[in-house]
Amino acid sequence: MDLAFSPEETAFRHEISAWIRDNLPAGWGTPEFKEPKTFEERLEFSRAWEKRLAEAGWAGISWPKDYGGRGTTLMDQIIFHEEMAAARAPQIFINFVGINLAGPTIMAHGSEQQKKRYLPKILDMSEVWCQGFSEPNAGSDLANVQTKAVLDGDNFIVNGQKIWTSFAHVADWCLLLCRTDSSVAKHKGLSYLLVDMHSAGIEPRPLKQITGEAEFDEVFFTDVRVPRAQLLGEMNMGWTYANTTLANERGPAFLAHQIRFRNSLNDLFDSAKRTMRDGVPVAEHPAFRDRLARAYAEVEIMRYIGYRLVTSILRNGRPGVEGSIAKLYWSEMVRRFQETSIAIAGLGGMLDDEDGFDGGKWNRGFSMSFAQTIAAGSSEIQKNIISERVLGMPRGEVWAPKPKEKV
Amino acid sequence: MDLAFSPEETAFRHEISAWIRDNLPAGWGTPEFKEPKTFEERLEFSRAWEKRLAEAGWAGISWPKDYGGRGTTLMDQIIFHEEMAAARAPQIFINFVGINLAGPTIMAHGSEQQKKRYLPKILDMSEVWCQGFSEPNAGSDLANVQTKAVLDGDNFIVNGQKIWTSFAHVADWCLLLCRTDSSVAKHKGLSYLLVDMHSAGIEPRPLKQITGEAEFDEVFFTDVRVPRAQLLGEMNMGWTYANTTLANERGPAFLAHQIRFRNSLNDLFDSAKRTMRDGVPVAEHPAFRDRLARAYAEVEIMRYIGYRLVTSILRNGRPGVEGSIAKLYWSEMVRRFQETSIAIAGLGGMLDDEDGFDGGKWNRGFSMSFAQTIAAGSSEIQKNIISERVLGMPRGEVWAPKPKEKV
Amino acid sequence: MDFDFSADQYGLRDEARRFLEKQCPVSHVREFLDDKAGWSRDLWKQMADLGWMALPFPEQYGGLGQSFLDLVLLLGELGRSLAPVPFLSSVAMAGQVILAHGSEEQRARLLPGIASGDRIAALAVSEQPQGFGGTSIDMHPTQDGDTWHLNGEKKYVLDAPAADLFVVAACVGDQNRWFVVEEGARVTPQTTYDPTRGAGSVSFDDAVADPLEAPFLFPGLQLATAAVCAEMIGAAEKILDMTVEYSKQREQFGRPIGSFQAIKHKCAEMATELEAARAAAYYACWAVASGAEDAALSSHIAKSYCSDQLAHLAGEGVQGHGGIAFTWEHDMHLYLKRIKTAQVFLGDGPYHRERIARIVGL
Amino acid sequence: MDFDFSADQYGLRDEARRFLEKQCPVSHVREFLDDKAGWSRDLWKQMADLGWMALPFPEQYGGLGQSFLDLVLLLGELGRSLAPVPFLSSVAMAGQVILAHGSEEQRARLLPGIASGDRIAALAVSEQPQGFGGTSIDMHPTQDGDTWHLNGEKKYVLDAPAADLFVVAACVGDQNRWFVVEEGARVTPQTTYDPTRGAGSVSFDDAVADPLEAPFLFPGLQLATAAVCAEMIGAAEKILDMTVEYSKQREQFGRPIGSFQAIKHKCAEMATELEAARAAAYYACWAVASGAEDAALSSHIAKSYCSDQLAHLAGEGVQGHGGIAFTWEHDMHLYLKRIKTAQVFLGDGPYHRERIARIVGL
Repeated sequence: MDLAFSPEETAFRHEISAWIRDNLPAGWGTPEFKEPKTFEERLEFSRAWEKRLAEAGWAGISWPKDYGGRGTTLMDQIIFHEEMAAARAPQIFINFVGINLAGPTIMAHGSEQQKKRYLPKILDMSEVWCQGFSEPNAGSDLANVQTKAVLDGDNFIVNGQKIWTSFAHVADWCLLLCRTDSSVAKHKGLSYLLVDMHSAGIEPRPLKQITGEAEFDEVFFTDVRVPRAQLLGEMNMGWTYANTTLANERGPAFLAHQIRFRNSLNDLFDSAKRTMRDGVPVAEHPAFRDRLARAYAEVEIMRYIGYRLVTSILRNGRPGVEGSIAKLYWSEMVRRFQETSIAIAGLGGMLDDEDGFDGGKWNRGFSMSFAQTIAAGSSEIQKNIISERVLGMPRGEVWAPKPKEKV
Repeated sequence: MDLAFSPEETAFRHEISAWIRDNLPAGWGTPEFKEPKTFEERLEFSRAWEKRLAEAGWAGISWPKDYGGRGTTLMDQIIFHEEMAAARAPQIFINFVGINLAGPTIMAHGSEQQKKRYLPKILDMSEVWCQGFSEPNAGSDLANVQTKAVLDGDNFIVNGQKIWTSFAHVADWCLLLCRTDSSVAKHKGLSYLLVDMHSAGIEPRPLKQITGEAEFDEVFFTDVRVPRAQLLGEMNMGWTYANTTLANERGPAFLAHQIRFRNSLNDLFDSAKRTMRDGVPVAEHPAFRDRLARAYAEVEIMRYIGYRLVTSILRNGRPGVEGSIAKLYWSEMVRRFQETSIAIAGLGGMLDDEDGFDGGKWNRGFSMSFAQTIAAGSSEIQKNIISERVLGMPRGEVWAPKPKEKV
Repeated sequence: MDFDFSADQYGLRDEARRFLEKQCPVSHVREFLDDKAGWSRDLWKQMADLGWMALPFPEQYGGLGQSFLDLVLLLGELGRSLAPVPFLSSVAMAGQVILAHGSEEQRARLLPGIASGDRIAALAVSEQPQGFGGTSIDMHPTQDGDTWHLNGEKKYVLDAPAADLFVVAACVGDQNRWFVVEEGARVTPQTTYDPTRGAGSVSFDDAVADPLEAPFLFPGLQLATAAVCAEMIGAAEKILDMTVEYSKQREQFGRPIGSFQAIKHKCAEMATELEAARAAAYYACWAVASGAEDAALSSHIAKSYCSDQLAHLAGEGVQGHGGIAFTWEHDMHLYLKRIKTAQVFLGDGPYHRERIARIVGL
Repeated sequence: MDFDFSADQYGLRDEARRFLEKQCPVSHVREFLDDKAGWSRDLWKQMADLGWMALPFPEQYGGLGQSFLDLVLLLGELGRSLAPVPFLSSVAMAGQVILAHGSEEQRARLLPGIASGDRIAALAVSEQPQGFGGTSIDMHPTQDGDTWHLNGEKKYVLDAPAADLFVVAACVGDQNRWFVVEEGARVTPQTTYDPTRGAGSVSFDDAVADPLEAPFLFPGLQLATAAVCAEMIGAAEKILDMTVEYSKQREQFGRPIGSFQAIKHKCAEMATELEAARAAAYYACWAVASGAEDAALSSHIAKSYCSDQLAHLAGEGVQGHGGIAFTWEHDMHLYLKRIKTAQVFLGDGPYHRERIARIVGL
């Protein structure tokens, strides 16, 4: 057990931190900086920023050089995330799916030809990805995906509907989970297709969410032709591959999430120090002080849990089922954190946007926090997985994937 | 809606409060009073006190005069409980089962002959009752009772084992739930027998519990003969009648429980005021003040819930399924309350008995609090009942009694 | 001992529910979501025709001579339907404060307009995002002969954009009391987190302010607090109903999700929180309406419990719905925001528990 | 980055588990339940033969030259088996304080006996039921030439009945520091809530006290705190194991209760609390052992989380077992009492969170 960083890692840390300092978007972090407001503004802003990162070679630090990556270590990747967060640099946004979900899945299961074709274009920002997982009737029961892909000569013909697809209307490609065999148990008939989002028959529609904004799309597929060569890996192995995607969502990015929350926590502490209640700052008020300290402890523990996940990947080559424990921990933690933050907004939380406390950011954070315990496997699903796969308790219910399907 | 008491009720309140003041055991409530310590001492003490109450006619206030009661109202009964608690008089102990469980069940389902035979002797303390419900394999699944009663001429022959039976080794009678038909669905083959505890073949054994004391017994029945006339009500109606017993456990006695907790809360407040932490009394310390106020609110809300239960009984003649909500509320509240109390004992809670904080009473309270969420229908069982019977959600599980069996 | 509503009161509730389901479906509520100052004047007029605003006021002030208790279930129905009208503010809060604290002259002057629905009153108390009542009120009226003037700004004033007159908490010496401002208040409508209702800041620049006769915030503030709780109960009941109903319809893994214990037990816990909140809110309503000894205590108990437990219930309602509750089209988020806003309005949980602690001598 | 134990460390854990399952079944633990001053000298001797007490001490003091980190999993096994020996007190708390704070002479004098198991040391800090550290320490030694004397009483001293020498926190000027009392301490064994371990009060009547060289409570107190957390993890793991195992065996309604979501989700939540507690405890152990910058902070984080979350876990374990856990014969209550006692020992949750708040500048 040694949590210290090596001299090489520390040198890399200095290199990346200097680069970030010198390359942040002009004015970023100053009070004068005009933050992008609408989703479209955020897209445009993040495209420029992520392009700059990509050009400097920071997009795929731990990806092999053959696929356009830097070819160094997972630790360097983590250090990059840490320094980005420490500098409060703009978060990876438009390229998030490509780098964190689609890329690693293609790397794990794609053919050499597919890796060479797709991975470099993720890293150089020439192609944006989205992911087609959830459907209206495949939420908790993800294996119930109904979007059909039927082979017709050298093409699949795809029909169906996806929901909660980020970036669908700007993406070039979609990592699409669809049904290729309806005659077998539902999780056994799924495949992954790499779908050109510019194909005829694809219609993304913005989905207005709880905050009034539309960060997600619904996507309708009508007789979309997808060349057979766009099948990822083997036919009907989609469920297994999907677990890779989900596991990656809980891998190194976990520590990036952690630092993001630490930044939010620091912002909340600042608000708590300058907001008065009963003659003392809220940070010192009995109603909040213990609660804020508890939030700090919980966010730090998320870091420790992240280190254990990383160690497990370094030792075993992949994250284990404990990823579900980590997901449950942090998503429930986020809910508590956002409950605390909106409580600190107090009556200010009655108002929103420019009229709100801290510009309504805690309102948005509170509203969005429900996504954490619902999306990417709800807390109920995680508890099923933990009880059955980690603790070996009897199924008795049909909610979670069967233990024997475990990957 | 009117929660005020009538002049007659207020007059009764004065009468009972004066009587209690004049009749408390000598020295009770003074620092010199030597409280009974062992279970046997408590039995002896309570027998004398409850006898005095009985002789004064306070034992069955709302029971009909024909059965030895005072024949007045449920409200008078409640006022009696309130004044007993307000005076911190010794709680009903040895006669608890007779007055609160066996008596009302016999009153509801017994023959006229049975009522005349048993009820007056409960009230005049000449016969003590216990109750035989739980078995090692019939806990949450109470309908799984395996103790068998087989008709042999004019007698039932009883064989089996009960657990968690209070007062079994001093009781004269047992309200026994047993199986009289094994050929039907398990809850359809149960009957209630009134069993003479002095019969041959009954062996109570003290069951040492979490506190190291033995407040309960296991009871073994071996070829016990019970005259057929001791069947309560109809054959195979035991499950329905048992619900009466359980409902009574959550009826008027609910308000007595509430006041008992208010007394405990006051004791806890006293401790919190005289124990210092960081230079201030614990009652004013940020770590505890909000928590104590919350406990106060929760205990008061239990009173309001009790009033709603009583109103429901007064309007409809019986408590409704909302009794399960009340049970869940108060048992979980007790758990939180005892968590708070042991927290206030602090390091003092490391020690117990004479060496403990407040003589170890909060340790015992904490240990015993788990009984609340487990006994008389665990919290899990209550949630099944609430979701299925109150909210009408689909069964899907076999845990709770079927909705159609509802009484 | 009768801790339940009368047949007449339940009758009014049923009538109100039928009326609101017809006249105020959520589609009607949604017409006003994007309008900071918008509210349903149509619905208001119909409610006035039904006599709802007149209900709790004595006949000599144009009322129907019923009591505050007759409002309780009606407020619940307005919460359940998210009705975009200033009933809570005007009738159940400001109107009740005037009734409880006003002189005969003040009542006769102010209440008939409120009881007819022609004038709308709002309650203005807070100035800061944190803290409530007591020393958090820092508006000090100035006296000029018999005339008082107010200066400064009140914030987080519910229904301010709809209001014609304001009942304002201000501090004279070391005593907070109520003032009525009929003219000269400048309202800035603001974007609300709960988009179904309006709120804003109200500033006074030497506005003439008429002090209500009884020189305390209590019992008026207790009545207003109990009224907020009563409204919250209706919204919370609807959340539970929606969640149970959805769980019966929504199938995953080939079964209604309401057949899974994870969902069933969540709903059972919500039902238990709701029943406790109901008992607390109704008890407080009775206690403040009848001037019971524990009126103040019970209003703090009710609001502290409703604030924190019903907010918890609302969150569980969202979780019970899953992703669908996260869409703007689904109504769940409107209820979530309604409850979250009510949670902090007129004092949050910690505020009310501190009051409890003081009253019980901790 | 390697946040896991080594193969050797896991090897020692496995060996310890096998040894303790054989030599310290619960039936052995139960032999001492009714004896205030009792503990297993037999087991202690066998552990000494295995070299466990020598493990974390440098060779020049009779140790095996391993580190505090090598103790972590071993402490867990002692927690898991409820071993009735003063290992935590003597080796992982008092011994580590002497190692961290003592002068060369003090170490050479005191540690060999501790490392061999011949002498048993205990840590004496608290004097009051509430509050911890800081101003709660009100014992002020007097100085007479080069000799210090202690007067007064320390309470809640774990393993006091077994101890030969005491490492005592006392206050000089405005600084708390450690003193060693080898003779003249008067121990009163007391009835403990957790009957598997001894505790008592220790009073001093002009007892000669040797001040450890480094004049602060830290880092010694952090080491002791991290050690308590490490031991709690083992007990909590056992609770989860027992609960899962019982749920698979126990049938109600014709099915193992572990097939019901109510029980499965309870166990999943316990597993999640346990993993977070483990991460926090192990991180703190690493940080204090290696003198990391966030050593103090991480020990407060670990103890605050372990205190409150593992106590919650223990309660859920009881609930998961139902009535059987309520019997004296079943072992569950011993674990519950172990965790509840550890919850308040060396500072409860609120104490450690207040320390966090101060360190992070709230």
